[in-house]
Amino acid sequence: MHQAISTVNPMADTTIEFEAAPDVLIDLDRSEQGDLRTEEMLINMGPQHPSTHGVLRIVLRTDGEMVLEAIPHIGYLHRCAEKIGENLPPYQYIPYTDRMDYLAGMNNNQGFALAVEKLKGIEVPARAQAIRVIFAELNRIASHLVSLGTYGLDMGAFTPFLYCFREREMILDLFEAACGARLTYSYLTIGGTTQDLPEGWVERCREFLDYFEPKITDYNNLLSFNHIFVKRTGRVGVISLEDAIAFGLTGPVLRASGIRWDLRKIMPYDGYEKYEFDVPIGQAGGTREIPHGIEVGDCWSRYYVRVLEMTQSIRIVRQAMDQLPSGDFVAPKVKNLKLPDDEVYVEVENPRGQLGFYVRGDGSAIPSRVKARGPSFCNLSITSHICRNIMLADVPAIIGSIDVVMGEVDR
Amino acid sequence: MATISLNHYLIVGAVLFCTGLFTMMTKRNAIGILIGVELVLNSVNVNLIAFDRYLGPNRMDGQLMALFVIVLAAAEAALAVGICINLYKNVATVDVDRATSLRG
Amino acid sequence: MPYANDVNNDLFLNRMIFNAMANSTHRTRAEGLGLRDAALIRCAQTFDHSRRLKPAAQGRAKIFPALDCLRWLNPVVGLVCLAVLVVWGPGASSVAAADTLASDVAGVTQAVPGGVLEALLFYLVAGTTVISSLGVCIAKNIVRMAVWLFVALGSVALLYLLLAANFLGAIQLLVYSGGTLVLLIFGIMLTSKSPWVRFEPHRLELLGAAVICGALLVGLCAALTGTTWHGMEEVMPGTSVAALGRRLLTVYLVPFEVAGVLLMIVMVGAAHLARQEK
Amino acid sequence: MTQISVPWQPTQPVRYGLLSRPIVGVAVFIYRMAAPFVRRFPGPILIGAVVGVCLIVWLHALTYAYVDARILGAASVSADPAAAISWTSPGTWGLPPSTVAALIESAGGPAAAWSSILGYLLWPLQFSLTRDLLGLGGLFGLFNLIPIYTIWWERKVAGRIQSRLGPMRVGGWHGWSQSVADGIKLILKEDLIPDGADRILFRAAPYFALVPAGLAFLALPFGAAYVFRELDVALVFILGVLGIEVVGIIMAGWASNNKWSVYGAMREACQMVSYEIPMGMALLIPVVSVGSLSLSVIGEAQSEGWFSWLVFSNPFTFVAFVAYFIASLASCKRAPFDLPEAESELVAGFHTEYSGLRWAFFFFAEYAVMFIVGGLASILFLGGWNSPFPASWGASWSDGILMQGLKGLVFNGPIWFVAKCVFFLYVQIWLRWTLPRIRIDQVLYACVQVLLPLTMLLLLGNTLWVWASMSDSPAWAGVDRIVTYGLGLIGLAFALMFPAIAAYGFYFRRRLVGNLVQDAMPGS
Repeated sequence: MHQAISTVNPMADTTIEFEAAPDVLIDLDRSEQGDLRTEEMLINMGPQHPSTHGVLRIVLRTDGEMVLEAIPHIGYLHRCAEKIGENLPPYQYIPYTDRMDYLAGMNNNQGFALAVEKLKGIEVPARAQAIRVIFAELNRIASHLVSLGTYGLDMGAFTPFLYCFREREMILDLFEAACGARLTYSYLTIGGTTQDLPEGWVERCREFLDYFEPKITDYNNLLSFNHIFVKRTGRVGVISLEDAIAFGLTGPVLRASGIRWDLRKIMPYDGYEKYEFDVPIGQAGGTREIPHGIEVGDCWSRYYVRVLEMTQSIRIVRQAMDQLPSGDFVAPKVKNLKLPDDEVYVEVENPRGQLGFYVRGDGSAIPSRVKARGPSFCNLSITSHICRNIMLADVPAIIGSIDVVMGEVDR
Repeated sequence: MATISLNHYLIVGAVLFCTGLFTMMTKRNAIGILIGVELVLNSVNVNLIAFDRYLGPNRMDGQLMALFVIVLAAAEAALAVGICINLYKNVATVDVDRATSLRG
Repeated sequence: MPYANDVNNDLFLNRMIFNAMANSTHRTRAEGLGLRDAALIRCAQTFDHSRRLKPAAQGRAKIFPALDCLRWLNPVVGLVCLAVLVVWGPGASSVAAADTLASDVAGVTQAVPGGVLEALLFYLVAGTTVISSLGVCIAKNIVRMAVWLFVALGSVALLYLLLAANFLGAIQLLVYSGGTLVLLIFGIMLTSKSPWVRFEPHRLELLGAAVICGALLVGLCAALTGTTWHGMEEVMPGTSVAALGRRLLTVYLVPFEVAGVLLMIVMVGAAHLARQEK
Repeated sequence: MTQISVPWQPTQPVRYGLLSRPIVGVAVFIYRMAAPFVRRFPGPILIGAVVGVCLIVWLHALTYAYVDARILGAASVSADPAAAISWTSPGTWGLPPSTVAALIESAGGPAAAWSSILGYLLWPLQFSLTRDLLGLGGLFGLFNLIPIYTIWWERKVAGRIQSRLGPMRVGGWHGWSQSVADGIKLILKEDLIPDGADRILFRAAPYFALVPAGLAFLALPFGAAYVFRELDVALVFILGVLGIEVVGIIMAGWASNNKWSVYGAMREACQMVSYEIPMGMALLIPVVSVGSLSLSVIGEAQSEGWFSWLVFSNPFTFVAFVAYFIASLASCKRAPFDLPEAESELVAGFHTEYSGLRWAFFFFAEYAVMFIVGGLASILFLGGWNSPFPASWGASWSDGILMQGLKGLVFNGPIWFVAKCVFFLYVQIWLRWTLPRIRIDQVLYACVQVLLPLTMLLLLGNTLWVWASMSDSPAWAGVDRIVTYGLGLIGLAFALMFPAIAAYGFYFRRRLVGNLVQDAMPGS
């Protein structure tokens, strides 16, 4: 079962040795002998529970306040999203991608559109690419805002939630101005976008960014550097880099474990190579920026990577708006709706990690196979590995810091 | 009947004592026995304070004794609960009849 | 990518059975159940989503529909009853003041203690004490026992107030009801396997205990009523806390210090007993 | 037609009886009558109601004292205020009206001319029974009003903190009757008991939590002459009564037959038992300074204005105040110590299975206890019902009864006590909507390893300080004076900080929230 795999970290250019993920089904009995033999309880956390972010169900085996193990159960929101993709032409499937990760619809649209464009060889105009980047990054901010707010909620701080949602509403206003929808946009479509930016949108967006940038400092003062919050999330649910790679974690959860792995840098798409931005990673505490009691890969690091990513997203949006080229917002429509007899797999950097779409055409207009690789699903897989011998109150902290969207996990 | 005398309080104390004794005799749960002990201690306290009120003018001896009894009862309960938890840890029950490992 | 979390229910069931076997052999043996039975019970407990809910007022509402809306009166009644007890309980301690006032106006006013009201209060409180202590020894469920004990302790505190020992009454509430009892309940929660654990004593045991205790009670009451207490007629005024404290720190200084040392020892001992074995 | 199987039995809807409709009807009628006025004159009504209630109770109390002094002829009443601070002296059945009139006449003064009328007017007030029933009625009303309006206020404050408005609709003016409407809703809601619950304990538990909170009001003085029952051990009584509230919560958690509820109950038991000790230790510090367990005496000992308040007495009391406040947050399970009902961990903790009125009882208890711990803090540390002004401004027993009423209202009456309690309520609400929740091991760490040793040291230090002050050394008296004034000035700076911050926030609100918020706010 245990095999040594070595991989090369392309950014740091170092070799990391790690073992494959330990099979959680093997070591069944982890209760330590000689413990205070109080009643062990099996307790259902979810599917209806305030802090399981939807319909995740976790069965906890607890001994008093200690959680001995946690087994996630999924599938309560399964809607056959992939099977539907095998019965619809790609243009009609775009709205279904919105409903997978419903907090980051733009990024999902983008991923599927890129896959189909690659399959059909469509060239996307430069303006459409820039608009896509703007909306993907704005949606990343919106999604991180939800994550931040609900994470505060999980920790018992109610107020940051409403602040985050106030700002998110403004982003949704911008989205609504552009495409008319506030949650399921279907705006980024195959070949570009469904419509051009409305007049004055860029100015409104700039105004918003000017307003929003100092707000991040507010969140930091209110929540991130709050002593109680740091105590609650620091050194809790530490994911080592080896584990993170072995479990296939991606996105902020992976970067918090200390590796600069971001598809926007490594395999740029939609012209991300044109913009300057940093990839924040988790850092150990004790420095001027990071408070004491923080380890690489703990809940606080995951949370804070998201905060830092919002700043980077603002940078990208500003650059993209500065360099916004004129021209078409969508590639000219192709007459031939048939998909070639070929297969593609395209991954993009979602707010939660790498979202991959595998599309195989068979010569008809309808793909014969659509498969999504959801970052939430893969990130969730580490839950039972790190939720061992922790306090009950740490379970919401860990689940919240992994930031799953059950719509994408269950699909 | 309209005047409440010392005997009224003493009878209440006696009832408390006997019910406490009954509880100690019949319950096999260690904590149940502890509850019986608490009842008995309370009966003693009622007696002490009644004597203090009716018999010991301005001496407060009864009240102070009762105060010490309360302190000791709290200490005893803390210790006994600790012992019960230990018993549960070792023999997985708080049934006192099963804690026989020290029997010769 | 490991599909580790994609555990289906069959696997989960097996796993739970295994868990039950591994963790709870002592429990199953004690309950006389097979391992698989125990595991299935635990599974049923875990998967019991459909916990049925019943309206509490349903049965009653059919008979007395008008009564149902009077539910809001319950706290009023409870609060007033308890308030009455507490209000006139400490009132007895101010007998001295009332007595001087009464003598000033030529004995027209009448102090409450010694009167009908005090007798009424005494019978109320003593009745509660007796009923709740009987409840303790009759109750089979250990949690019910603790609740009855709580009522008994509270009514004993009221008895203290009636006896003009205000400080002792308050201490009884603070230490006994608030501290010791919570400790007991804590012990119950830590040691009982389920809220409904019962250890049934034998019938003969019950009978024997009842006979012994009944005989003792009768004997005690006979002895009490037969005794002449000296100084029985005079009712002393309530003592002040300051006097109590002064006496505690002068005459009773040595016992006071010894009690302090004892508490220290008990604290260390209890911590030692309950500590986690490493 | 296929039969759809449901896992629960279909239940008949509960039909509410003959009486509930009139009750709701009367409530709605009163509401309709009151709403337009409240909408039109909200401010004056609010201020007038508070002042009026305070004036009424204060005059009530003074009248009792007057009756006792004049009619029952107890000379000690007028000589020693501390001896007469109970506004009911128990154990009196009263005199006939003719005797009362004769006594008033013999006492002389302007009242003699009205002796026959006054005799009949004052006659009912001599009954301890009458006084107690009046007092109980008043306290019961207070006990209802405090939670209702604290909940409304909490929602308003939470709204403002979170850049929203809070309740705005019900009743018109800032949703003033939102909590009343919620109360009516909760009374009419279906009362569910889970199938496997211990029905008796489940139904009894809310009362075990509610009644102690109500009992604590019996011994809580609102003013020098306004305490329902003057107890010489009032502090221990209130602490003990608050301590038994936990039993109700444990019962609720245990009887619900829900694992989350059991968790809540366990946490509550753990937290309460451990935090009662530092709380009691911190409360012993002012007791040592004053030398009494009676709250009235402790309050009266701080009547000399700002610098006589016990919190500024010495450095130990200053820190003890903070320690007490933290421990009191834990003991009334407010954030950041709200673990027993932590909604993100234990669905709703011990009241997961409760609904309707029983659920409301827990909240009544919680908010009443918030008021009581705030009241204890203000009596024991912050001068109770005394204003920060010098004592000479306040009411003295040599003044006439009306003057006493007026001065007592403005300078050292219940209005100051209520204002201080409201301040503490506000701080508790403010903390709740600002701080995250801490973990149970951190809760216990903070108690056992920080607060407990700290309060022990403070108790020792304060005792030594008091002991040193008992010697008549002028040097020490100077040190004492300097320390007191220094701490008083620090406290003054803190006290002025609040309005300063509020003013800053008010004047720079546009800049603070940013340029976009203005358009997004409703009503703009």
